[in-house]
Amino acid sequence: MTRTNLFVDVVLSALSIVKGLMVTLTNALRPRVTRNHPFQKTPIPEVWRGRLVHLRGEDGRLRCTACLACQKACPSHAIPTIQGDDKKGKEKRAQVYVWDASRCLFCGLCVEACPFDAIRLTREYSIVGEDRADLIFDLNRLLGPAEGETA
Amino acid sequence: MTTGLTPTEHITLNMGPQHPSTHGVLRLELELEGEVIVACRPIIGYLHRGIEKMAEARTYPQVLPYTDRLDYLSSSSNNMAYVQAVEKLLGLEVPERAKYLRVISLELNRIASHLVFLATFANDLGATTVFLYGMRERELIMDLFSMWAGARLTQSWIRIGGVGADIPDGFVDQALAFCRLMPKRLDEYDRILTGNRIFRARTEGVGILPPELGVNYGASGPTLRGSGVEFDVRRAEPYEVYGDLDFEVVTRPTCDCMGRYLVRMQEMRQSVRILEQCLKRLPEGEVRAKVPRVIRPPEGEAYGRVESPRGEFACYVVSDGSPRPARVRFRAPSFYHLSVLPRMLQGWKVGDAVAILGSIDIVLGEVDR
Amino acid sequence: MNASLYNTIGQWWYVHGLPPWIFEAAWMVAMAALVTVFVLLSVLVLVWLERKISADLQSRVGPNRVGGRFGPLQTAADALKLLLKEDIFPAGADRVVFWLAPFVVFVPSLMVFMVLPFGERLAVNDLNLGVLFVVAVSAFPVIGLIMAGWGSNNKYAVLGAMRAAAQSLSYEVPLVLAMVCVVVFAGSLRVGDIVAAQREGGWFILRFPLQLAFLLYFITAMAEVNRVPFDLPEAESELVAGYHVEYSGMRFAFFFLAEFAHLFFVSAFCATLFLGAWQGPWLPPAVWFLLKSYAIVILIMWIRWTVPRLRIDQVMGFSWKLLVPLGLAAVVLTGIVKVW
Amino acid sequence: MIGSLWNVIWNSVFSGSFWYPLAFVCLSLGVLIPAVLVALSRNMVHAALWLLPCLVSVAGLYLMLGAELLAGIQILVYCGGIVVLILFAVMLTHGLGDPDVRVHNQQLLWGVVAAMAVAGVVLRLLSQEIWQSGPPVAVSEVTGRLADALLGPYVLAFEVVSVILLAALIGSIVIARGDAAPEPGADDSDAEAGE
Repeated sequence: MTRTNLFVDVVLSALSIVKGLMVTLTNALRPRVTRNHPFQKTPIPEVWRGRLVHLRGEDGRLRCTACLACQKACPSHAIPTIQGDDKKGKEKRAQVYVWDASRCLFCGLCVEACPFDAIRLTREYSIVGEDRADLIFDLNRLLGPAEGETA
Repeated sequence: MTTGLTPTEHITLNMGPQHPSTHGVLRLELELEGEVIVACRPIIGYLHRGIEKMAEARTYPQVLPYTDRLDYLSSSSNNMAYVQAVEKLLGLEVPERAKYLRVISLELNRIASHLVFLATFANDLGATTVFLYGMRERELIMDLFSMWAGARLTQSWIRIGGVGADIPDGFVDQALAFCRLMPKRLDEYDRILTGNRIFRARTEGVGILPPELGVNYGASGPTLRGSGVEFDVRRAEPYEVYGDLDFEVVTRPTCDCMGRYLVRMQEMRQSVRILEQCLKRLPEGEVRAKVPRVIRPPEGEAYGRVESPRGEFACYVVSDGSPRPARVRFRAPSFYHLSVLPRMLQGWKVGDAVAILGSIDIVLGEVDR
Repeated sequence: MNASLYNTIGQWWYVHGLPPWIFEAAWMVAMAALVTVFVLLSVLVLVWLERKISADLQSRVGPNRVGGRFGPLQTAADALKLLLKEDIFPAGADRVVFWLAPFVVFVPSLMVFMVLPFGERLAVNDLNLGVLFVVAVSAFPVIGLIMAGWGSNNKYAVLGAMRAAAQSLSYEVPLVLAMVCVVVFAGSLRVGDIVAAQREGGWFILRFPLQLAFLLYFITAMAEVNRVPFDLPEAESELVAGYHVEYSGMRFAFFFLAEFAHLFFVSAFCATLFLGAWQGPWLPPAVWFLLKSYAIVILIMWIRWTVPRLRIDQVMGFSWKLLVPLGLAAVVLTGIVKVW
Repeated sequence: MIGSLWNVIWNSVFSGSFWYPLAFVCLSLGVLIPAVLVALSRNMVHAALWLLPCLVSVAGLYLMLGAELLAGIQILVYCGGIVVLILFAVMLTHGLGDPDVRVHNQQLLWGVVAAMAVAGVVLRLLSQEIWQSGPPVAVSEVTGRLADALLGPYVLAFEVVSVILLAALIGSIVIARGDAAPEPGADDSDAEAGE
């Protein structure tokens, strides 16, 4: 900046700041984008990868057959334990199933691996607990709605 | 002050690991003379999770979600680099539609990442309002990702063989609407920030990175292009459909913070251009190639490189024929930018340190891995 | 009204044969209490206003829960929180200096309110040398900032304190020069006279060379209250919080109070010097005065939430290379116009 | 006896005339005690901070003498300028901010002797002066007369002081420039001269 255009520079600087002020003003006149969280729910898309649920078939029984495909697919061992009952074949159903939300990456690989479409990640994103044990879900807490009901 | 007449005290200032402007958990040991930086030592490793080692104990598909956690601001490019390497090992051909969707995902992520850069850079320089604007526009991209992938940040949606799922109805329209909105918002940023005299005074001529120095230190991406070196992996070694797309590789010759900033701002416009082309040309078809349930690539090694928002992000995978990779190594651009940082900081003031650190746009997730 | 009240009560007191100095002392205490209450209430409003304005400019909502839809009690709740928080002395701090600093900052920022004219003869004490008093008292908080920075035994705080010292020294010069222009025009250092001079010949901002003085005053005032683009002493992204980085609870509240009190004062003083203080049609004088003051406050906030921050050497250079010469030119110009 | 003393006290309390001497004593102590502490403080920053009450008390004495302008200038220049600069210099200069640094030199004896000598001369001069109190002068008049005096009979002295300050200003810039680029500190030495 040479001496000769010092004045010009000062004027241009002031103008640039005024321009900025106009931008903030126009934004002040735009509608707000904030969502007023607990009172105003954010729409969560259907495909959201949130809490894991177990689906039930038309007969109301679990679809999961404890085939361990999800356990093998899980990259972070968030599904440490799966046990089925003793019945053989298609009648076999999960008896024990543990999902550790504190380890889960929510990558959806388990859902992809499941050959029976028995588990799903849901739109529920608020998975909180007062201690770590609260984040370990057993089958009772993983039960989703039966077929036909909405999630 | 700097003369021999009055010896001033050298202060060692620990900037970080808890500091508003270190963008994560970085510690910079600054040696100060008054406010002038005499020496700087970046200390890293606060976010080390051993992802490369963990990958050796995971199957090929299982590694993928971990790559999200490297450069968490643009998980797509991490996924892409890894997936590219694995697909090279497998010799897998990806359906055309998947390729386009991948580019859409990559470019959306690039804009999102550059918006975070803009936001934090402005915030570092004291323009808090632009921070909010950047985050506001980024939210639109997050909405797009969550309706497609069901996740905002760690999508892992570029999968081996294609993408996780096809885009839902309405995605194209919403994305096109975003493409129409974004240039207007970019003009707004230009008015409030780029043209602002104070902003220019803070960035022009500050934090010079000479092109040779940048190349020698392995810098890449906008950081290097801000120094006038025209190097972009998308152009140098086109992957997916980048070869067919019409876009410019933006460079700036000024080598300063302003140059790096402008490159990113222009790149966002280019990304919008790429997005529009992809959305309009999107072919019909499958989005995922047939991939065996257990992936056992033949013995060998492969190198996948992509242009992440930060620079050349690459992944080197060695296979020993088992379902688990023998070795996975990530080349994180931020790491190289961080290693050249001490050279760029010397002689500048604390306030500039913040600007320079912001202008190289590092993400500690990929530095520490 | 102020003066007549003083006379009425004073006469009553004297007639009843009580020592007049007790009345004087009681009057002083009462006025001090009045000023303090006014300032505290103003700060509550200002903080709320700042949050609302910043939210508006940033497409956000801002406080919207405590006390109703627009969150008017948010600052009161925050103040209560600050009062209840633990008072921490950092290890290795210079305890006495650390302890004293908030008061050294806070008290002068209250004292200056003494000369503000809220209406005709409605100032706590319209001193003969009101403008000089303001300038002199405003010089104190800097020392408090240095004490805070040095006493905290924290490098960020020391850096913030050094910046504060350098900055406020540099900006005091053009500030004083801008005030000198006004004083030359009014021909008096008394605030009441300055206001009276504006009644006769129109607001000072409308008189020829004083626009320059107004600009100077406005810019330096922003620097004096450490607002962006001059918020270097507490630049969050660089120095975390600058000189008050180690303060918590009550003591932090004092810095906070002082900052906003000072913000209100410079705006109100700007209104006094250039915008005709309490003068205006229809509305009561005090309302006019507050309206003008808040207009300036909002302008400062608007700028604050728009522009980035300068670097310390640029801040210094701006003052010494541009504002001081401009100030000198303004003084000379004012002198010429005045003599003609 | 006690009754009459009580009367005297009550009368002075009633009329408020005890305020003046009381204020004088307080302000004098306010000058003297911090001044001693400035000299005796082991910590440089504390010493500089003790200057503050000392200088403010001096301003208070000015006020008692009806010299409001001088009091204002005293606070503005000394408290707002000089003390800040001293603090600034202490914090910037190597090691001085450290409480462990020795701030006293070895020549205590000579220092005491010199102080005594100065005190002797001052006391002698003071005792020779015949003190008289004139009528209090209106403040605005004082300001105006000060201005007249500075631009009238004392204009030469005033200008000479200006030239000295200008020289100091230029000198400080020259020193500060040295071989490196000017820095914030350099600007501060200007501030002193500027005020």
